[in-house]
Amino acid sequence: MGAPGLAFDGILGAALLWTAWQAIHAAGLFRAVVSFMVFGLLMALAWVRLEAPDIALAEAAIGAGITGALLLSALGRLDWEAGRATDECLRGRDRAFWVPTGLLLLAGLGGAAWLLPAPGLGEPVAAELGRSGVENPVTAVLLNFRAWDTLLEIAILLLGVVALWSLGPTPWPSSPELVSPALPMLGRVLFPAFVLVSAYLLWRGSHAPGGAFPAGAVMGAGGVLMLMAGARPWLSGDVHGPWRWALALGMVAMLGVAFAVMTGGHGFFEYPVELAGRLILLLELAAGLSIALLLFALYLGGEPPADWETRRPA
Amino acid sequence: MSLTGVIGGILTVGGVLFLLLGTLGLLRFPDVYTRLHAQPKADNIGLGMICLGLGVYSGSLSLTLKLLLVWLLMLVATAVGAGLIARAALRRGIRPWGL
Amino acid sequence: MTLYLLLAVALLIIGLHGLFVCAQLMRKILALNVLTTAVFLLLVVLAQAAEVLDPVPHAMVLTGIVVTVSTTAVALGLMVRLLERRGGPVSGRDRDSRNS
Amino acid sequence: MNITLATALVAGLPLTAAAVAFAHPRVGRMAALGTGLLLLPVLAVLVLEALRTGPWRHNLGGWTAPLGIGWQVDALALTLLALTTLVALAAAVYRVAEGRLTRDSRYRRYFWPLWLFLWGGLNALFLSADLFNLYVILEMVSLAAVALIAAAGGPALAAAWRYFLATLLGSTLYLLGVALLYGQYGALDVSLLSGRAEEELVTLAAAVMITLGLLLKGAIFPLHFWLPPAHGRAHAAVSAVLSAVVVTAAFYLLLRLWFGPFAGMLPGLPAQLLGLLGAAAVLWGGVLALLQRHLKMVIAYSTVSQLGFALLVFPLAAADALPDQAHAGMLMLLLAHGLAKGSLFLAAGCLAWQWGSDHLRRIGPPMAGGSLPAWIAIALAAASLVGLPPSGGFVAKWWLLESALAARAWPWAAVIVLGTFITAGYLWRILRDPLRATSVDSAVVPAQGPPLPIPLAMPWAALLLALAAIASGLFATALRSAFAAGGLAG
Repeated sequence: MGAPGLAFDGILGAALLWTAWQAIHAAGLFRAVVSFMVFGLLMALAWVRLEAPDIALAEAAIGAGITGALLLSALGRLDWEAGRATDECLRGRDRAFWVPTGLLLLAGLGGAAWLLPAPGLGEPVAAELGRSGVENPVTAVLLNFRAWDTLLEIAILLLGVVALWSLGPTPWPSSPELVSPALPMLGRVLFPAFVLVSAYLLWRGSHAPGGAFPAGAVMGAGGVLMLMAGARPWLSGDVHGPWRWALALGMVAMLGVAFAVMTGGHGFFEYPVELAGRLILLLELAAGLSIALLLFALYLGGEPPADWETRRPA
Repeated sequence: MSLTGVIGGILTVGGVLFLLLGTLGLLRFPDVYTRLHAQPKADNIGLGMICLGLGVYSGSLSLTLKLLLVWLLMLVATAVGAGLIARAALRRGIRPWGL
Repeated sequence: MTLYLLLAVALLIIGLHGLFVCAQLMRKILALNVLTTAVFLLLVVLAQAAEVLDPVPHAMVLTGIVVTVSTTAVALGLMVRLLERRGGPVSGRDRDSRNS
Repeated sequence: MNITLATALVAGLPLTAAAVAFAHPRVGRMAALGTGLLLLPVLAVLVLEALRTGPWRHNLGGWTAPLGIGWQVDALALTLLALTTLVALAAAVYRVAEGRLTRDSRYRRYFWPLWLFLWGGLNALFLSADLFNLYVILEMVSLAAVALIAAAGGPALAAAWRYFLATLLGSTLYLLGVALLYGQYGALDVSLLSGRAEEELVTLAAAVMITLGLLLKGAIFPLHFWLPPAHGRAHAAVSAVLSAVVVTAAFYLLLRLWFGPFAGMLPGLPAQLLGLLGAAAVLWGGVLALLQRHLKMVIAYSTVSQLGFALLVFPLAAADALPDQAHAGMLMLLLAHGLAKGSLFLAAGCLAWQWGSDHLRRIGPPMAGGSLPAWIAIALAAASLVGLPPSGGFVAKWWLLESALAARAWPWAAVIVLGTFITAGYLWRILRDPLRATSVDSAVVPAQGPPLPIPLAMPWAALLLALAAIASGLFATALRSAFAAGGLAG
């Protein structure tokens, strides 16, 4: 690593601490949210430094991108007066409690974590990688060794959409007032790029950092950008529309494959070795598509109307 | 050190200098419009030089093309972003410095 | 290595402190997110500390990030509805952002 | 039926039904009822297999422990799966019947997918033996539970928010503990960790974090602050499942961990501390239940109190006198409490519909206008909750008491007896006013008009659960041997 690397890590760590602190204690919610988004972007750098490029991709697209968009759109909907009633943090209160507690935690947890031998599972994963159907170990863990986790994770995304939609209708207009003709242009120009990058990430996933989650996140972020640029969302809350199936696609496909392999005398989620690669690619396609739609649906913040046209302000 | 290494290094360091100047402008200029005058432009040049420098340093054509694609996307995004900020500021009635 | 370990614990404390001390609902959500990120950081540091780079924590953190975005979205939706109920009709713009 | 398929269906069926119910809201009702009816025979197959061959393990995807995720099927898991299915099915029947009384279309569209996600999450939770997989499932259960609470609208939103913050903090603390364990032992599987865990600093820190997180999620004293408003304000069918199973799930994980990887550290201070928390919960929750004015709030505080009894298993089992008896008593308690609590909430929901409020003084007399089945359900469930023979509650407390007496643990025995008296006190309060009023006119505060008619399926769902709570006591000996066959201590 060397001295330059260490200096870089030091600066990065200090910046992370500063932005995290600002995200919670900065004056004004807008500053807090922007600090948090910067925190997310810097975290992506930290993941790269820790040799986790897969997470860096996901963090940049989801942690900073989608979460940031979600936070800003929630902020736009907040009534300022309602927010102000309980505005700033209770500064300086309970310092007698928090300073010693913080130091104690820092020493205790830091010490405990320092003592960890961290045996890790790198070797067993490497040993079984040949039978997993893919070459990228992270994809092998996500979609083969621990595929049940991934199924539940996509289920949670779908559940999040259901929960959010059950709370009420989507606010409209969902995009800020247009201040520039350049933004719709940007949306039009960039959307093909978003599709291309997603496809590229999906294809890369089998042998290098990438895969369904970053790909879906990039695609979903593209959709959010289109919405911000004033595009009409085509995702409708229509009970009979095909969109609900498209949203559920990833979860249904994973459940389908998990049960389908059982017909061949295998266990739940036990892919036949010769088919594993193709099955994983199939699942990645379904999951990536549905993750993109689900993240977009989360951004809508509520149940979309059955027909957008009727809601459109003249 | 090879020739590509030297050229790549020079380009990258030059790019960083441009970024530094842009950031200096961001910190020192009095209002949002003058800051927009300084930062995006300097950043675009700086990032372009860094991308080009890294591409030359790597000696791989495909990597250079990818880096240039990154630069191109950033150009579009920065231009639109700067325009949006300026328009939003105007609409909110923030008057340019000195007027 | 050690640096990132300390960073994880420090972020953990910042998150916990913010969660308990801040009264504003939005800040509680941000604090929880910082807290979760700190735990993810600890996991990834452990992955790097292992002799062979360990992909399992990487997969776990990827899963965790997706789960967190889902819970954050629902928390934000719930918060907006709660504040609408408390504070009457929504006026739209956040005056706060105008000043900063 | 193929055992592997049956196990997979337990977790996979509700999730599939959830996706279908989301995509096609019209079939939501059928999906939920169908899931329940299909799960009953599937569970029967699993129980028979467990009786025949004892507990077993299924490796998902064919990958063994450190690499893959495992499912553990034993007495503890099967008991809680059966409880979940019974309560969720009865509550679904109640909710279907209740649906005829309401018009809220959004609630109708999204209720069943959320319900099925909660159900699937709970089933997956009771099967899973992998700590990180459990984290994902815990998040799923919390998310579904929060959305279901918030669906009641109004003040339930604030309750849902508090619950959400508490449960998210709980999950994060849990994950922190899991990360420490993984860093120490390089494994996430519970049984693998049980073999590897030693008594040292890091494991202790992990145990503290995980326990704190789970105490928060399980609303165990003194971290119970979020439970009563959340369970009291949600719709009755939702409260039934939340109180009967969802808090039990957090407690279940405490059991798995403290009698698994952390078993070496349990005797001594940790066991006594957990027992003290249990005793405090029994007394404090009971006293607060005595002070409530609303029927559903009494029942909600009673959950805090009753789970305290179950916590006594830690000191009693660690005392080494009759550990199996303590375990059996705790298991029986979870089962009987879940059934009775589900029944109480459903019956309370019926009465609230009929009288327009669940304020104790506004509920009319049993004989008025068809509220008799609901009252019978309340009486039977109360009998089991207090511990009158021959109900399941009686057997549970008797076994716990036996093990306390055998261990000469007088304070714990005193807590059990005292807690039973307090339980009798607040349940008597529920019954007192309506019993005194013999007709609508003499109700303490006259309600507006006669009670509304409700579909009969609503009180009957409550009644069936109450009967099941009583019946679990009648078959105590059979259950005891079944627990033993299913590998009692996990």
